[in-house]
Amino acid sequence: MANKVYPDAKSALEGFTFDGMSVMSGGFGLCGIPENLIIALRDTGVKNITVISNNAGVDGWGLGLLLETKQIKKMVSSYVGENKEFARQYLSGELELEFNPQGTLAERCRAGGAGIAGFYTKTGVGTLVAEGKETKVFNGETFVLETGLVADLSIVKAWKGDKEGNLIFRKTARNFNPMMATAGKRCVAEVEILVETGELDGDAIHTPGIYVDRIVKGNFEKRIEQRTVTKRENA
Amino acid sequence: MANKVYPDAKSALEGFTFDGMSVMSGGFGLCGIPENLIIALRDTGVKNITVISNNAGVDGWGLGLLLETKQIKKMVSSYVGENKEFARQYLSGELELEFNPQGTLAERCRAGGAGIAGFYTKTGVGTLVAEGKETKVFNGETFVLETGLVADLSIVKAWKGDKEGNLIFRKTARNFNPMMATAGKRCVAEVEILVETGELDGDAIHTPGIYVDRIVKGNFEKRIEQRTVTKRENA
Amino acid sequence: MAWSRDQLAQRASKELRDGFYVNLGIGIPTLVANYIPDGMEVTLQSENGMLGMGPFPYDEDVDADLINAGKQTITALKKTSYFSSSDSFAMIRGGHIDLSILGAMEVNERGDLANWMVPGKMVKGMGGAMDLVAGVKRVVVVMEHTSKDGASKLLKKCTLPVTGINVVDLVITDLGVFEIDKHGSQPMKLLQLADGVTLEEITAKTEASFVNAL
Amino acid sequence: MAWSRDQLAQRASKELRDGFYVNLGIGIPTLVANYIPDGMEVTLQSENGMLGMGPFPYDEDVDADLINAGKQTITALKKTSYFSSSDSFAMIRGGHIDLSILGAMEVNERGDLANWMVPGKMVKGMGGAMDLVAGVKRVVVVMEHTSKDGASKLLKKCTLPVTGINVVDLVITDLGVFEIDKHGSQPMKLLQLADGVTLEEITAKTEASFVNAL
Repeated sequence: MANKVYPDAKSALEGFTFDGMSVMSGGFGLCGIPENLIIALRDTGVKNITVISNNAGVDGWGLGLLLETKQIKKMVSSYVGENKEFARQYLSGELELEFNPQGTLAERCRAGGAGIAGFYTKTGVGTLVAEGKETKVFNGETFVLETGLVADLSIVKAWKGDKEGNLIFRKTARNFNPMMATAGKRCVAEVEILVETGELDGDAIHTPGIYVDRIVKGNFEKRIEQRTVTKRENA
Repeated sequence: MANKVYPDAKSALEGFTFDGMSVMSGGFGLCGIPENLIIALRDTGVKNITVISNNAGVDGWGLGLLLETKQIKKMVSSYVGENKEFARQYLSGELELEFNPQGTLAERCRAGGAGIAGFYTKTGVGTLVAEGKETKVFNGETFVLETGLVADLSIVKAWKGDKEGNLIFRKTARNFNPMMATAGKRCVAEVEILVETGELDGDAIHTPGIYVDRIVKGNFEKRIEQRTVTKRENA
Repeated sequence: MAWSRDQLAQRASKELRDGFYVNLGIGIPTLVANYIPDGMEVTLQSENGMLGMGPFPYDEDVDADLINAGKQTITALKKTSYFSSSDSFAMIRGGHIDLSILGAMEVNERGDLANWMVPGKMVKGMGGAMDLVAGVKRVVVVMEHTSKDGASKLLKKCTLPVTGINVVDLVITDLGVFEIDKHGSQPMKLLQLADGVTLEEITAKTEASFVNAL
Repeated sequence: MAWSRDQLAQRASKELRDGFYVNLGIGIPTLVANYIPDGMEVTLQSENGMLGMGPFPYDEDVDADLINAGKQTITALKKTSYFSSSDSFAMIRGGHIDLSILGAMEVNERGDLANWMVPGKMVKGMGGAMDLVAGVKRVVVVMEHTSKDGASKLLKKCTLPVTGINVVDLVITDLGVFEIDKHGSQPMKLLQLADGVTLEEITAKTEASFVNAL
């Protein structure tokens, strides 16, 4: 079978990028983001990207890198509060922004990957996000129609992966990665640990290899946004 | 916290059953069915049950036990071909039957548990299952609206569970169990191995304990419907 | 006199029940975790994909893969499970979380809530707030009773874009506690006054209409 | 002369491509697994929740928790992963499976397929067939060309309740192979004749209209 393993993030994106494309990028804040693939995507120089990601990174890291270079035309996100460059570009009209409630965004990605064209949710009924959208009453309650989302490319980050593309995520670094892996026409995954096929427990695999076109072992900074700690009592 | 662990299937159903109730029952064929809870449900004598289950068991085992005693008023299933008593009751008009495509049934259970009132699928468009249902065109393709399903009670079978109700399924015995666990107003789980909380890997838990009201260690026959084997060559 | 931030959190903690699964918002709601009564088991959900959230870690235990919805480093417990964002919001939207305690900019007497957007200012986004208020069984708001310029935040109608309509069950402010019949037609009820607050004071500072149920 | 069951399976195996993810129906389609060309890697999906299906087990390796969609005991491979029914049909419905090979009672010249119900007979149910034909990228039907009484199963219009409309891409019968432009307006094309079958014979036994593309 065609080899899914690529030597680095740059080669793993070859042929998968083009101007005006849409990209889903996994992660919540800076947790579980595809650090290496974001940098490689920046280095492709591709422009006018629509990025679907819960957050927009921070200044100088994560998707913030793509904002610096003005490669992003539009963001589809639930929260973008950690990024000054984002605010500047948005307020100056350089950047489009579509807010989705976080759960709606997650479900739209799942739906896109699952062949569900639309779904009815209570989330956002009566708010700005429901404006212009169809609503329908089920059992006396009003729901709003949201649509499935797909992207030209998904970039995701997992903890372990095998050569077949099977992925296992770690702790809260799972977040948006599994759904986004299903909703890209192409999906590239970066992992901390790349193992031989057969080393992962089939019951513990979160993302079956069918969703992953290419896989690459990355080097990770794993930056922390809010380092909150408990102080030890004096012994 | 209220103890979720019950000594046997009978006590685990106490107060959760009533005539005319709806029950979701996990499993595919006889694989991963809640054997002990089905027997305990039979022994409650509860009548006029609507059972949501992919299959209807076989004569003398699984949901076939509830057919024998005529406790089932209606089945919502995708395939019921393994059960003569089912056929007899259905053809004589004693039993109602609603067929759902297997994927639609699975998704309806997931939707019910996830607060999704309805979803649009291509499955069944132009067929009998779409009759009387709304359709809608997305991007030039027609989709049919299917609704979320919930039940008064879900009974599921897992491999391992802890006292918190966290569940791990094994191989293809997972099937409908995880979604059904989310879609019952009450959910009772039976497990082969009951462990102390903390013994399961949080990344490997399939069903978080929030979905499980009661848990019981069962005794399992694990019957096989089609024992197909590869013969060894003569050595 | 009025309730302090900690007193607000302590009052909110009285809404907890044994066995509850609870989602706490950022700010004062987070402090509620400090006031879970002894012997009561409450499981905290974090909408980024975790059930069973523990306290902040010791410095040497910080794990970049283990954060809460406020992007703060946290710890796991024995009972902890992890899941994807879609599974997390399935849990929230599906009504499996018993209680959500969160902050607000405005609440109205019908239980509408505004806490995500001030037009004309840079908007950060609603995050999971719209999903939480729409999906969680019981929604408790903890907030200051008035804005910095003294205007009531408990209104007849919200002036800001709302996060949800008919979603709030209880409002705990630094001046008192109000119950809202969000799906019914009962008026908002004043249930409790904060220490040293009079009925006259709270009435004067509340635009919303309410009945005295002290 | 016409193709045998094994020859049908062998012909169907020519639709496989390296790296394909494939779902095989019950009956003749299952036999296709025996004809995967050497050096070609094909991953079999079983809709009850498994990707990477192996052969039947040796007697002592039978595992009640490891079955295929036909409820037969099977084995796993190194690459095998397991998932729930909703995740399995998300994979199917979302268009991630490259090829589905399944049986049929009737197919019409526009790619409609009937394979789940004969009115008046006890109906067993559609199982996953409606999901598979609606979701999988390419659908290949393997069936007898005619019914026991000699009637064509390749029709202008299906007479039985359909499983899906405009879903079949290729029909392989014991008499030959037909291509269907399911989303377009091209006529059905005869691509190949089975060994010893003449154009006259297949034309006589086919109700559907088709063009000769031999």
